[in-house]
Amino acid sequence: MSEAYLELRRRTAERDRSLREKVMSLEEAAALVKDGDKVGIGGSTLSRTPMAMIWALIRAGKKRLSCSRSIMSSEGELLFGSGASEHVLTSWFSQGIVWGVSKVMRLYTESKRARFEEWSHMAVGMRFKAGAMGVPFLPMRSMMGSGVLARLPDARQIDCPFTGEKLVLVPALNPDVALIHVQRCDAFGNAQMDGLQFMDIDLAMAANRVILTTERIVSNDQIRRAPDQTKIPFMAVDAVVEVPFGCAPHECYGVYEPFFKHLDMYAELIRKDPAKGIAHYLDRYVYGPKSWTEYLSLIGVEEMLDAARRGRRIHDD
Amino acid sequence: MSEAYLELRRRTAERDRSLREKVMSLEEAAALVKDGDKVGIGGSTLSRTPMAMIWALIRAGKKRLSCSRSIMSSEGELLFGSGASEHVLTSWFSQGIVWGVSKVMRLYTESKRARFEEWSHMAVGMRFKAGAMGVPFLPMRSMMGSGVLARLPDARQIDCPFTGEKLVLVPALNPDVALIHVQRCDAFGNAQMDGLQFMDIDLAMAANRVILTTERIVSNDQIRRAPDQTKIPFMAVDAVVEVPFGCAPHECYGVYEPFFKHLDMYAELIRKDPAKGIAHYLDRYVYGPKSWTEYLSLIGVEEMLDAARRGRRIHDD
Amino acid sequence: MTTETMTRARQRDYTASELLAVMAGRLLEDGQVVFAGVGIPLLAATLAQRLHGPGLTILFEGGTIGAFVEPGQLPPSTNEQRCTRRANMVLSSTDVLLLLQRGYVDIGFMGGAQIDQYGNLNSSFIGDPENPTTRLPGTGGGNDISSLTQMIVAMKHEKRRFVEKVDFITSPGFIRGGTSRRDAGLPAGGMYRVVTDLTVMGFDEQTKRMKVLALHPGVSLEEVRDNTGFPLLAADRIETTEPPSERELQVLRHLDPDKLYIA
Amino acid sequence: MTTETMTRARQRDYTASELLAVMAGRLLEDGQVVFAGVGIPLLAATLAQRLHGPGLTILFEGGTIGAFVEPGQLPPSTNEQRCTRRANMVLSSTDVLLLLQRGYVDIGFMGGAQIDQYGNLNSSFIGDPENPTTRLPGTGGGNDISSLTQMIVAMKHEKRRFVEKVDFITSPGFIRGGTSRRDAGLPAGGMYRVVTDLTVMGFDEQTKRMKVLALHPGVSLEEVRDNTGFPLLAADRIETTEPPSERELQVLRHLDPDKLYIA
Repeated sequence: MSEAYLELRRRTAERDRSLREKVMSLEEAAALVKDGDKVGIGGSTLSRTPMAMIWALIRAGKKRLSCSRSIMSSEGELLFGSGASEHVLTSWFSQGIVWGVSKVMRLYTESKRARFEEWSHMAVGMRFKAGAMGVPFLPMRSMMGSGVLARLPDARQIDCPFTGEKLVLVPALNPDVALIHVQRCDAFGNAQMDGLQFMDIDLAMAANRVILTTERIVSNDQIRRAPDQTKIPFMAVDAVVEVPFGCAPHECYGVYEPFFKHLDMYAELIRKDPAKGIAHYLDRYVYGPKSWTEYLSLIGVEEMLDAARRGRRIHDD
Repeated sequence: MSEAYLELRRRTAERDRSLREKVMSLEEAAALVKDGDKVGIGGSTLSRTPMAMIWALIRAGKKRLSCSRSIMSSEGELLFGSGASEHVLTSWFSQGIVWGVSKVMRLYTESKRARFEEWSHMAVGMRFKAGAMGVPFLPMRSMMGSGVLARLPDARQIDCPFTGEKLVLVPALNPDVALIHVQRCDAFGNAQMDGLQFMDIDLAMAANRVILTTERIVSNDQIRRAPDQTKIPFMAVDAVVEVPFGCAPHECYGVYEPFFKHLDMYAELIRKDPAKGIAHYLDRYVYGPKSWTEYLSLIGVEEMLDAARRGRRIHDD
Repeated sequence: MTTETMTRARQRDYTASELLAVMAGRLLEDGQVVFAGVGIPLLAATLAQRLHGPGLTILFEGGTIGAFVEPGQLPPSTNEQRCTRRANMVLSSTDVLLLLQRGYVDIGFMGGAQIDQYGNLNSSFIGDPENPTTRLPGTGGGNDISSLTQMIVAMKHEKRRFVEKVDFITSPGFIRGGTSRRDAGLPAGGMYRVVTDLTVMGFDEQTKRMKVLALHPGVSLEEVRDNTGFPLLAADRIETTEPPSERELQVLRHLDPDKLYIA
Repeated sequence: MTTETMTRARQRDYTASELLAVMAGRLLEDGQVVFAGVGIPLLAATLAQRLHGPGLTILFEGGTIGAFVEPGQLPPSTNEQRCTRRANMVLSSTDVLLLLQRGYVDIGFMGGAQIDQYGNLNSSFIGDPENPTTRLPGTGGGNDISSLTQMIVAMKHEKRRFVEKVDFITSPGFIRGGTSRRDAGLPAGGMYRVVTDLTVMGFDEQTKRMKVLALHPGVSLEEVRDNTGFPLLAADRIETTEPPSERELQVLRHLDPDKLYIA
């Protein structure tokens, strides 16, 4: 009756949750992810996407990753296009409204080479939250009467035992691993996030393993001077990787905005021919460079400086 | 079937949630609370207790307030002793472990002049959280097999429809009004809280009305420079009262620590004779002074300075 | 309105998108709490804030309360930092969606790819969902918003978008009309207005079918019906909207100088 | 042990509370995540941190992860700012309790007013709960902690506190023994150790009844049984604990110079 709960606890209990340093390289962190893993991805659309870690997973040749995220953007297309993933669970999947409906998403889902499992945005959030809370489900009041709910065998409708009204119960989602990018954390993994947090805190607590990438590693002393700014505790974190511009070409709140020129170039590339376009992009920007730094060099210093200039002025007034 | 939900929504819909100034006096704010109201109290034990607001409610002669709080301390005794409340819902109720079991709590509950409804600490949190989320209940995994659960007709045990395991469902708690004290907020009620937050955010969102007291009112511009530090949004707030030292003799994180001498004096007073002690204390410190400032003067500048000195050094290293 | 005046009115100096944004923005009232989607809704809500609703509170799905988006700095979705410009609060996306469920939001304000006579929206599949012609990006928060609050939908008026029955209900309107929305478990909210570049529509109180309330200058009921794939009801007295003013167009163009959303 | 050595050992230069704090602190291991209650648990966990567990993570119910409480600045409950001293993270009290449910905590560490042979704790009512002789302060997080993780309980060894059946189960141990805890819906956690000023006890694997594992210096099994209100099991080989060292007492007294908890 309680096997699933005991298994969840076992997986947490066996992690080394002590106060210890866990700084490693992108490649070492990628080795923590196994083929077939359920991978929860932090951020949303173009924001705080753990792009460097996704890039490293694709380069490491991962297969059959089952990926979940509040809203998927181009990182989902790279996962499909590279063959690293054939299944995403999200509420919305396209590069972004300004670029029209993504051609790569359409190519893969319409040809059934990959599956796009659609839940409402709040439902994705409730599933991570249930996972974070250690309960098997949470109740909610949307999705009823829609085609979305009708296509989800994992959700259940009930009559509330207290009020008799109709409710939807969504099951906990506990990814095998969560990938989360933050502005700063210490070597133990105490993560402080500025600005929009999306579902990252619940995702981190729901996952059975957390890989943090960070713009910069700060001292534990700095963390302790503002402990109420810590959003993910060290004991939930299994790897820390310092990757400046780790979300490029997406944004990192307060540090850099999206690299719009690069994103326009990417959109144009896949618009003409999604299959060839994504293959070309992967060759040039993911498989080609020797390192994340070389990838950034390909995007170019001019775009980096421009994105950073825009990113840092968010609260200039 | 959904009357309770529609009623909850109606009460929120009819509040003026526009961006408007709502600064008023303690007395004006007290007038927003009706006899018999369910009152949710922010903070916990000796921390960020909205003492000035409770003091104002007692002075205003409120009756039959049904009060809920994560953990009740001396403010609960003042509510009992003054006759403002005959029912508290909490997980723990005593002045604090260092002063032994509270004599006033014992006097009122053992004589059945007042009721102390005991839920586990997490259950209180889940009840506020369900209220904040707009769902009728939340599931949890404690309280089972205990006498605590056995005495709570409002909680239900179920077999999980997903896993078959036993779970407890606790019902949403939506107080008529929440009293919350913060370090700073603007005139609209955008509240920023430092340090320990207890259950205050869920409580604020669960309540049908929120009265904020604050150490100081800051400009809306200051709030907007760090919008990720806002913990309670203006649209959930119905009154803002500026009350420096508004938690005295309890503490306000980072501003002042508890007034230990005063609390020792209070403990001594009620230890000898709880009925007379609390009556004496109420006369001298609640009914006696003309204003909160005069109340603080009675406690004395020396204790104020000492509490503030201790309070401000929390992250000195 | 004579043919002559109609022709004159159509010789307009604004695009269909601009007309849509202006007309949609007018539907919002000062002091309301509006949950706005990206694109025209974000733009129209910001326009309303600048023109007649300084106390209009805009919520974005990414987790923003009370933002004032900067002219020329429109975000590419509701999840980027531009959405938090001069915001009163930034919170998690789950928490901002829960405000809908808790009842804090007056109006949900969205665009739509396909809508039917009961206001159901489809942004998931064109064709058979099991074998779609086009896989669309999906619900995002659309389903949550339309399930939990009063809705204003802003979209281009085209026959292929206004269909008798959507291929898939992504975001429920009144479902099959009558009490079917409530019966499905959605006692709160529902469609309030659909605004297009031709008309402003509401819904019949009983049948919950779409109904023309007002026409934009120079537009006839016939033209609206010609561009709609189902029989439209019409109010007994159909109003004519005021054309976009100089000021409205000026502020709108100032907000979106790159024509990101008003192309 | 002869009567003579026993007498010598009892001529100790530490109080019962100090002995309890030292013995309790020794049960914690470096690297563990410990959810500590106020009083002796808070003190003993901080002592362990300073003596042998620099990587011991202490959680407090008020919402603190990884605190290092300052000597002489002990908090009056786990909800004051003193609890957050040099903490790694401060979070809501609901969220810190949820860490227990999610399985992040190795040990729950509490005091107790009354305990029975199955490790059930009572901190709610002395006498009939409907008509109590004494209304105690209640569960606080105690019920959640004992329901969701492995427990160490530290308390004074007195007959009135160690009773056959508690007047009220505030915080469940093994309930009625055997599989009754699991059957009640609590598959995880359970009583691990009860440490007193006389002894360290565990629980029988099958019956889940309390069992003496070790005696403090100069204490006999008979003395423990005399101070216990129910038949105690005893391990086949009962260990004798090392007396508190100079260093342990020195650090302990440095932590609580005002004898707030070690009076």
